[in-house]
Amino acid sequence: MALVLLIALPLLAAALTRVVGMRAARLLATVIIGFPLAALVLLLSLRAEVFAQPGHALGWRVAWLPALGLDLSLRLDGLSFLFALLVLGVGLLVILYARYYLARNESAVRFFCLLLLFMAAMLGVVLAGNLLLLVVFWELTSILSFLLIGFWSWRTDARQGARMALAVTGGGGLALLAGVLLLGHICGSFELSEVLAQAGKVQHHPLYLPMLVLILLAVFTKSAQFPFSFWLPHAMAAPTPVSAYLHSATMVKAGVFLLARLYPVLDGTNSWFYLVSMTGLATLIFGAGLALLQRDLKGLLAYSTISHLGLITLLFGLDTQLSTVAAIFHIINHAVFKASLFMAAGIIDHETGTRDLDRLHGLARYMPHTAVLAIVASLSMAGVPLFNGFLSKEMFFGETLAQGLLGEFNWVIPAAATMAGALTMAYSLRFIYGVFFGRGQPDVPNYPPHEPPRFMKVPVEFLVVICLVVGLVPAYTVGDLLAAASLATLRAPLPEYSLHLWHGVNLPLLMSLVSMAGGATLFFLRRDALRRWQQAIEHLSARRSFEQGMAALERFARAVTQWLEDGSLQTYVAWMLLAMLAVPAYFLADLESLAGSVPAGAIDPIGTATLALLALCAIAVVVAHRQRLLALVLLSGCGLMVSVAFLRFSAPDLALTQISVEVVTILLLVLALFYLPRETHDRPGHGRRARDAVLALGGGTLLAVAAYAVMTRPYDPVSTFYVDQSVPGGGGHNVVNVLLVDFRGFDTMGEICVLLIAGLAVQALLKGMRLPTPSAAPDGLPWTSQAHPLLLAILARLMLPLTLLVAVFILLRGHNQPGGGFIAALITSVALLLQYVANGVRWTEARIAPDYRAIAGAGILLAGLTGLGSLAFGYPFLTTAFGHFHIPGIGEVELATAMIFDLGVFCTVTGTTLVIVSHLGVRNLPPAQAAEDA
Amino acid sequence: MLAIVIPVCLGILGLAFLLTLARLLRGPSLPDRIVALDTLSINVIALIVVLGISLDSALFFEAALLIAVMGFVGTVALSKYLQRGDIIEY
Amino acid sequence: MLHPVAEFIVCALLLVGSVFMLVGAIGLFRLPDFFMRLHGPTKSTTLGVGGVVLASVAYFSFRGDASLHELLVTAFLFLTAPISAHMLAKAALQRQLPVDPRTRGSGWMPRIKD
Amino acid sequence: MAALYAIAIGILTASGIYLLLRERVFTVVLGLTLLSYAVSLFLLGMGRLSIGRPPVIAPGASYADPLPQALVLTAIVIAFGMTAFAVVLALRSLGLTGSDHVDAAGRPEAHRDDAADMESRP
Amino acid sequence: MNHAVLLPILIPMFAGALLTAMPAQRLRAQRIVCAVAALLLIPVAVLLLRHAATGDIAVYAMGNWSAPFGIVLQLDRTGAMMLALTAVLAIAALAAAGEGTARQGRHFHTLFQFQLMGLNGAFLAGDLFNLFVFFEILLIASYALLVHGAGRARIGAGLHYVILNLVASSFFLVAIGVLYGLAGTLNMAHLGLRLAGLPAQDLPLAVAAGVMLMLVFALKAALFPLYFWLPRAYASATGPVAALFAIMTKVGIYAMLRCDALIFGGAQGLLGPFLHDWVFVLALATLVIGALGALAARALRAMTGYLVVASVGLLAACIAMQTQAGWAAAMYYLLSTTLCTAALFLLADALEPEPAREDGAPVSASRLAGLLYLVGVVAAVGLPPLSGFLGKAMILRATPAPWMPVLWPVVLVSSLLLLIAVSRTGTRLLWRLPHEAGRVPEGDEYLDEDHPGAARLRVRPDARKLACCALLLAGNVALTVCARPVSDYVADAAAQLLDRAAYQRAVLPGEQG
Amino acid sequence: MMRRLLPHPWLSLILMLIWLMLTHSVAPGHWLLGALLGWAIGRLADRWLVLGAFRLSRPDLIARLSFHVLIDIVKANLEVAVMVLGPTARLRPAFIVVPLDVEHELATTALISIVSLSPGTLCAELSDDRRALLVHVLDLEEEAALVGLIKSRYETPLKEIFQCLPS
Ligand code: NA
Ligand code: NA
Repeated sequence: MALVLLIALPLLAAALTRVVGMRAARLLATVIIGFPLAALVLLLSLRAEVFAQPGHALGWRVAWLPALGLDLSLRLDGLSFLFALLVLGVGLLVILYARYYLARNESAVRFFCLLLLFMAAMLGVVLAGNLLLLVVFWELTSILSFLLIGFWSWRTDARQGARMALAVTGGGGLALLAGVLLLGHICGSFELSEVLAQAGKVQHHPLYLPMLVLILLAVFTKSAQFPFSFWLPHAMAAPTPVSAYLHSATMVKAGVFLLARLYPVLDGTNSWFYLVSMTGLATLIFGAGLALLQRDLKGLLAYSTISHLGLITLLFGLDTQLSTVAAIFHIINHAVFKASLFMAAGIIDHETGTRDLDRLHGLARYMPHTAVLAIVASLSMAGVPLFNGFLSKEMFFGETLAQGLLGEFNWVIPAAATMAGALTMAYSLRFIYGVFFGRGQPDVPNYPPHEPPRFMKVPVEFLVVICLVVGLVPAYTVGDLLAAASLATLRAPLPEYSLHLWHGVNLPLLMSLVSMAGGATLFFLRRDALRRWQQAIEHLSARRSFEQGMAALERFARAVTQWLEDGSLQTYVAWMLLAMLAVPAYFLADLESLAGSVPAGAIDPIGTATLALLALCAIAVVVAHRQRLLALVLLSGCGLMVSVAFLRFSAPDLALTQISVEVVTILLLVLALFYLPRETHDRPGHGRRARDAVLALGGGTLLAVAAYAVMTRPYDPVSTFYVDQSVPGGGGHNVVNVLLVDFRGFDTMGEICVLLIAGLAVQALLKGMRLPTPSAAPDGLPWTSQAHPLLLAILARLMLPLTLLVAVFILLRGHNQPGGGFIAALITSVALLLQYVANGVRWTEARIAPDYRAIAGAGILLAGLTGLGSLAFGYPFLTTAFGHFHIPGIGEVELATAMIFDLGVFCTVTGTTLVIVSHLGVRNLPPAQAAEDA
Repeated sequence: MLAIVIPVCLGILGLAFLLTLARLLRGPSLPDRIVALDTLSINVIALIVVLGISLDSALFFEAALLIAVMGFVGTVALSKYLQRGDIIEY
Repeated sequence: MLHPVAEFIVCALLLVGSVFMLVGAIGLFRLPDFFMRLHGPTKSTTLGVGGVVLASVAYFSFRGDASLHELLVTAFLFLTAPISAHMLAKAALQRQLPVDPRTRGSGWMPRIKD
Repeated sequence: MAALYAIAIGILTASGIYLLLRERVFTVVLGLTLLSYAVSLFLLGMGRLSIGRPPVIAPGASYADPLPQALVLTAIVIAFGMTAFAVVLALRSLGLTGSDHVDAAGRPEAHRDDAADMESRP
Repeated sequence: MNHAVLLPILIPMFAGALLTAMPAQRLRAQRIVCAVAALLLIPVAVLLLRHAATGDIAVYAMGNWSAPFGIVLQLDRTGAMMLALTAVLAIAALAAAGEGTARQGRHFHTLFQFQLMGLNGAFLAGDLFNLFVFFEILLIASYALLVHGAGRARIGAGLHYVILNLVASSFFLVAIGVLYGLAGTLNMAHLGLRLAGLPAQDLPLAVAAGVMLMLVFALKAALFPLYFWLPRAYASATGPVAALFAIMTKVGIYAMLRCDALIFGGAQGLLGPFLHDWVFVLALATLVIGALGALAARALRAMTGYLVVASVGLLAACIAMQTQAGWAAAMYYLLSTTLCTAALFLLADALEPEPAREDGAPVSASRLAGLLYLVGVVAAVGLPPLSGFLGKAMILRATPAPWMPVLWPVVLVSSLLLLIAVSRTGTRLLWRLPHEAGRVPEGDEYLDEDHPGAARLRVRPDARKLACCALLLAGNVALTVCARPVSDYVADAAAQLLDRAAYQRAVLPGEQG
Repeated sequence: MMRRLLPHPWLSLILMLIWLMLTHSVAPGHWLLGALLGWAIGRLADRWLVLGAFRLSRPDLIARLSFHVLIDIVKANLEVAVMVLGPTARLRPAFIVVPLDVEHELATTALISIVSLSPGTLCAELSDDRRALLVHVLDLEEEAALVGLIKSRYETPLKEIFQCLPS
C-alpha cells in the first residue's frame, strides 16, 4: 500500500493544483511541495526494508485486466528505490526551483499539474511490477513530456520540438509494447518477478531477437541514443525546470532504467552485447562531439546528456558484471550534476535573457555564486577528480579495458572512450570558460545580470554539495544505494569493487589524464577551428529535417488519399463492384458443375417471350440512356414486362405491386425530369467504357450463373409450413399476404418504417430547395397554353371515386386474393396524384388537404398498436387473431386483426407516397405561395 | 377447340407485341414511343385475360384491372411533360 | 368441359379480340405519321381488349361462375383511352411533329399564334 | 426455362450495372431500377420457377414458394422509397450546383455555394 | 416470454411514429418526446444487459410463430452490449444536438428515433431478411440524418453514400436469395444448421453468397476498398449525427461477427478461407489507409473520420482471426473506439466552424477542450492508459503466431502515424496563440508553421457539446477502470457467439437433440 | 337535407353496382357494404365533383346515344381495320376544326371522348375558349359532311341531355 501512496501523493498534488487553481506560482509551489516531500520521506522509510536482505523486493498487486495479464502491480527493489529516489529528490528540487523560475503571468497551475503528473508517471515506470503496466507509465511519460515541451505553446520551436519528441519516444513506446508482449508471450506472464526468473527460457526462444530489438528501440528512443538522439536538443524548448527534470535526470533515464530492469533476462547474448554497446559507443562520441559545437547553452547540455546516456548504455552493453555497476553509478552521478547544470543554465537564461554562448562571457563578475556552483558541476561532468563524475568515469575506463567484445580490435573501445573523455573535457571547459570568464562586458538583453533570488540557488547548491560529497567519500554516501541497485539489476552476487577516490596509478587514471589534457588542448588551442565547425553545422537542423520529413510524409499521405479518394463516384462504385463480384466469383469457381440435379423445366413460350421483351427493353435503356425521357419510357416498358413475368411465374401479388409502383415511380421521375437537362452529353473514353462493360458483363454473368446453379438444385423450403398454416393459422387464403401481415409481419412493420422515413427524408430535403425552372421546352418550342386540359381534368375527377372503390376492394380482398394494403395504398395515391396532375395543386389541395405525414405516422401507430394488442392477451408482439362471425341476414364475415395491421400499412404507404410526390410536385409554386409554404 | 384457339390467340398477340415493341424501339418521336408503351400495356391486359382463360384461373383479374385503372396515368404524365414540362402545376 | 356452342362463342370472341389487337398494332407499326398511328391503338386495341374480355366473361359464365367483373376492365379502358390519345395528340402538336404531306388542314388553330 | 430465366437476369443486371457507372444521377437511378428488377426476379427464382401455381389456397391446387414472393414485395417497397430519396437528393444537388453530375456537389467551389444555400434557408 | 427484448425496437418506433404525427412547429414537445424515448433506452439496456450476462440467449418469436417459420429476435451478450453502447451514444448525441441542430433542417428528432430503431433492430435480428430490413431502416435514416442541414458538402457526400449503399443492398438481397435457395430458410440459426448439412458440391454457392454478404457488411463497416463513402460523409455530417454514426461502421462489424458465427460456422466454417486470406489483407490495407488519411486530413472532423477507418481495419483483422480471444478483443476495442471517436466528433463540432474552412484554421483556448482532445485522441490512437491501449494490446496478444510478423508491424506503424497526426492536429487546433499568451510576437518565430500568414478564427466552444463529449469520454475511462469485468463480459460474449450449438438449441428447440 | 346526406345518388348507385361486380358476389353483406361504400365515397366526392350545375334529362336520349356510339365504335373499327391493312397510300389524312355549341364541360368531355373513341377521328385539341375542336381524321372524304355528322349525331343529343342550370 505504501507503494501506491508513493505514486498517489504526486497525483494528489496534481489534483490539488486544479482544486486550488491559484495563479500564483510561489504560493502554489509551497502548498504542493509537501506531497512529493511526504513521498520522499515515505520512500526513505522503506529503505531499511528494501536494503535489509539482498534481492528483496516489496510488492503490491491488484488485478486490472487479467485477460491481458495486465495487473496493477508495483515492486520496490534496490533498482527501483534508486530511481524513485532520483525522481522524487530531483523533482523536489525542480519544484522549488520552478517556483522562482516561472514568470508571474505564466500558468503555474498547468505547469505544476503537468510536472506532478509526470512525477507520478515516472514513479510508475520505475515502480511497475508488471511489464504492461510499465508500458502504460512509459507512454504516459512521453505524453506528459510532449505537453511540457510544448508548454510555451505559441512558440514554433516548442510546438515542433514537442511533436518531434512525441513522435520519437511515443513510437519507441509502441515498439516497447510489442517487445513486452513478446516477452510476456515467451514467459507466460508479464509479472516482473516471474519474467526475471526465466532468463534461460527467454534467451533460447526463437522470438528473442525480435523481442530484444523492439525493446532496445524503446530504450534507444527514450534515452536519445544514436541515431534517435535528435529529438532531445529540440526538447530544450521546454522551460528549464522541465529540461532539468525530464530531459536530464529522469525521463531520458527511463531507457537505461529499462536496460537495467530487464538486464537479468536480456543480457548475456551476443545480440545484446553488440547492439547495446555499439549504440552506446556511437552515442557517446556523437553526443560529445556535437556538444562541443553548440551555440545554445541548453543545446550543449542536451548533447552532453546524450553523450552521457551513451556512456551508460555502453556500460550496460559491455560483457562484464562490473560494467553494470558502473553504469548504475554513473546514472546517479549524471542525474546529480546534470540537473544542477541545467538549473544553473536556467538561472543564466533567466537573469540574462539569453542562452547564446557567443553572447555570454565574463558572468563570473556579475553572479559569482552561481558561477562557482556551475563550475563545480561542470568539473564533475568533465570527470575531474574530487567530484562524483570522476569516480564513475574511472570505473568506465576500467571496464572498457576489461571487456573483450571486439577480439583483436578490442582496443577501439578504450580508445574511443578516451577520445570521448577528451571531448567531454573540452565542452565542459567551453561551458565554464565561455560563460563565466573572458574579457569585456556580456552582450545580453538584461544587462547587467545579477544573482537570482536566494532560494532559486538552493536546489543547485544542494546538488553541487552532493557532487562534492559523493566525489570525496563515495562509499559512505552512495555505497548502500549502489549495492542495492546493482544487486537488484544483476540478480547475482555483486562483483568485487571498491568505491574510493584513489586507486593508485593505473591505466584508467592514465586514460583520465590523457583525456583531460587532450580536452584542454582541444579547447584552448583549437578554438578557431571549433568556431568554424560550429558555423559549418549551424545550418544542419534536425528540426528542419524532421519537419521536412513530416511534411513529406504528409504529402505522401495526401497523395495516397487523393489517389484513392478522387471524389468520383464511378471510381468508388467500380471498386465496390470489383470487390463484390470478383471475390464471390473466385469462390464460386470451385463449383464443379453449373447445373444441379434438378432437370431444367420445359421452356415456356410465353415466359420466354416476356423475358426476351424484358431483355430487349433493358438493352434499349442502355443504348438510349443519354436521352433521358426516352430511357424513362423504355424503362417503363421493362417494368411492365417484369410484372408480366411475375404474373407468368405464379406471383400475382408481385405483379400488382410492380404495376402500381411503376406508375408512381414514373410520376416521380417525370417530375424530376422537368428540372434536369433532357440529354446527357458526357462521352466517356473507350477505356472507361470498356471497364464499365467488363464490370457489367461480369456482374450479369455472376448473377446469371448463381441463379441458374441454385434453380437447378433441390431444396427443402420452410415455406410448406406457410402453405399449410395459411388458412388454419393465419386465416387467409393468399399465402403471400398472410406472410406479410402475419408470419413475417415484423418485416412489413420495418418496411413501412423505411417508407415513412424516406418520406420524411424527402420532405426534409425539399425544405428550402431552390431549383431553376425552365420557362420553355428544351427544344425551344413554347409550352402549350392549357395547364389543365378539360378532358383530363373532368375525367380525372370522375375516375377518383371509381379508383377509390377499386382500392377498397383490393385492400379488403388482400387477405384471401391477390391484393393488400400496400397495393391499395398505391392505387389511392395514384388516384389522388392524378388530381394534382389534372387539376393542379390549388384545386386539389382546396378539396383534399389532409396532413399526409400525420396519416403516415398514424399508420405506423395503428400497425404497432395492433401488434401490441396481442400482449394484452399474453401473446407475443404481432400475434394475430381472426374469427368467422355469422351475422344474421348478412352471412358469414371474417374479421382478422391482420386486417387492421394491413390498414396501418395502407395509411403509411398512402401518406408517404403522397408526401413524396406531392411535395416534389409543388416545388415551383408562384413566389407568394412558396413563401407561405416555407 | 379452345386448346387450339388459345395458342393461336397468343400467337396473334405475340405478333402485336412485336409490332408494338418495334414502334417503341424505333420511335422516331417521343410521342410515338409513348403511344407504343401505352399500347403495350393494353396488349398486356389482353394477354392477361387470355392467360386467365387458358389457366382457368380468376387470379389474373386484378392485374388487368389495375393496368386499366392506372396504366394511362403514366401516359398522361409523360405527355403532359412534353406539353408543359411541369406535370404538377399550381 | 364447356358446351361446344359455348366454346365456339368463347373462341370466336377471343379470335376477334386478338385480331383487333393485331390490327391496332399493325396500324401503330405501319401508318406513316404520328397522328395516323395514334388512331390504331386508341380504338382497335381498346375494342380488341373488349373482345377478349367478353370471351373471358363468356368463358367463366359458361363455367357456371357468372362473372361480369371483367367488363369493368373494358369500362375503365373506354374511360381512359380518349384521355391518353388526347394528351398524346396535344403533346405531338406542341412538339410540332411532322405530318404526312397529304394531310389537309393546317392543324394549327388560331390561338397558337399568340 | 431456368437457363433462359437466368440469362434474362444476367442481361438486366449487366444493363443496370453499366448505367450505374454513368456520370449522371438520373442515369444512375435508371441503373438502380434495372438492378432492382434483376434482384426481384433473382429472388423470385430462388423459390424456383413455376407456372400457374400462385400461392393462393384453393382446393386441390399446388403452390409456388410464397416466401420469396413476400421478400420481393418488401424489397420492391423499400427500393421505391430509396429511389424516391435518391431522386430528390439529386435534385437538391442540382439546386446547389446547377448540374446533376454525381460528383458535382463534391467539387471544390464548396464554400460560396454552401453559404448561399444556408442563406436561402428561412 | 420476456417482452423487454422488444423494447429497444418498439420504443424508438412508437416515438418516431408519434413524432411524425406531431405538428412540425412544436419543436419543444418533439424534443421532450425524443429525449424521453432515448432516456428510456438506458434502463432497458441495463435490464437486457443483466439478463444477457447470465448467459441465457433470449429468443422472442414475433407473432407467436416460432423459428424457423416466424421472425425471431435473439438477445445474447454481444447484442445486449451493442444495445447498451447505442443507448449511451444516443443520449450523448441527442444532448449535444440541442435545439440548434434540430432547427437546421426538418424531422431531426423523428429521424433520430428511427435511426435508433434500425440500429437496435439490427442488433436483435435473428432472421437474415429481418436483418436486411433493419439495415434498410438504419440506412435510410442515416441518409436523411447525414444530409440534415443540407449544404453542398453534405449533399455531395450524401449522394455518394446513398448510391453506394443502394447498390450494396441489392447484393445483400442476392446473397439472401442464394442462401434461401440452397437452404430453404431465413432464420440464421436454422441457416447454420441447414448449411452444415449441405452436399459438398453445393458448398461453393453458399460460400460465394457468404462472401457477398460479408462484403456488403464490409461496406457498412467501411473496409477497403469499400470505405470511400465514409471520410466525406463523416466529415460533412453535423457533429451529433457524426457522433451517432460512430456506431454505424460497427453495425457492419457486428453483422460480420454474427453471420460468420451463426450461419457459416466461425473458425472451422465456410468462410474461413475468405476471412483468413482476403479480409485479413483488406483489414491491413484499411488500417494503413486510415492512418494515412488521418495524416492527410487537416480538420479534426476529417481526421476523426479516418480514425474510424483505422479502427475498422483493426476490428476486421480481429474478425479474420475467428478465435474467441480475437473476437473478445475486438468487442472490447469496439466499445472503446466507438465512444472515443463519437466524442471526438462532438468535440470537432464544438471547435470547428461550419462549414469547414481550409484557408483559416480555428483555434480554441478552452482548457477543457484541450483536455477532452487529449483524452479522446489518447483513447483513439490506443495510447496508455485508456481503453484504446488495452484493446489494442488485447488484439495484438490475440494475434495468431503466423500473423504476428504482418499484423504487428502494421498496427504499430499505423499507431505511430496516427500519433503524429493527432499531435499535429492537436497543436494546430488547441495550442494558444501569441496574443493570448500576452507576449509580443517576435518575428517569424511566432507565425503558425502550418498556415503561414493564415487567419486564425477564435472559437468559443459550445459548452453543451463539450459536456456531451466529456460524458462519452467518461464512458471510455469507465471502460478502462472496469477493464476486468468488461473484458470478462466480452470474453464470455465471444465464447457464446462462437458456440453455434447453443443458439440452435435456444432458437430451434425442436430441431436439435 | 337529402342533398346533404346523399349528394350524388346516381354515383352512389353506380359505385354500389361496381362493387358488386368487383366482388363478384350478390351476397347481402356485399349489397350492404357496396351501399355503404357508394354512400361514403359519394359524400366524399361531393368536394371533388365540381362539375357545374346540370341536370340529366332525356334518359331515352342517353340510351340512344350510347347505342349509337357502341354501334359506331364497332362499325367504324372494321373500316379502320381495312384502312390499316390496305395500302396506306390511299388514305386521306386531315385536320378539321369542329365548332362547338355545347357549353357544359361534362358534355364537352363526353363529346371529345366519343369523337376519339369512334374510329377515324381523334380529338387533338380543344380551343382555349372551348368553342372549337381540332380533330384529326384518318381518311377524310369531305370536311363539311363529317363536321355535320359529328354535330348532329353526337353534339345535339349531348346538348339536350346536359341541361345547364343557373348556378
Ligand atoms: Na554489462
Ligand atoms: Na410543379
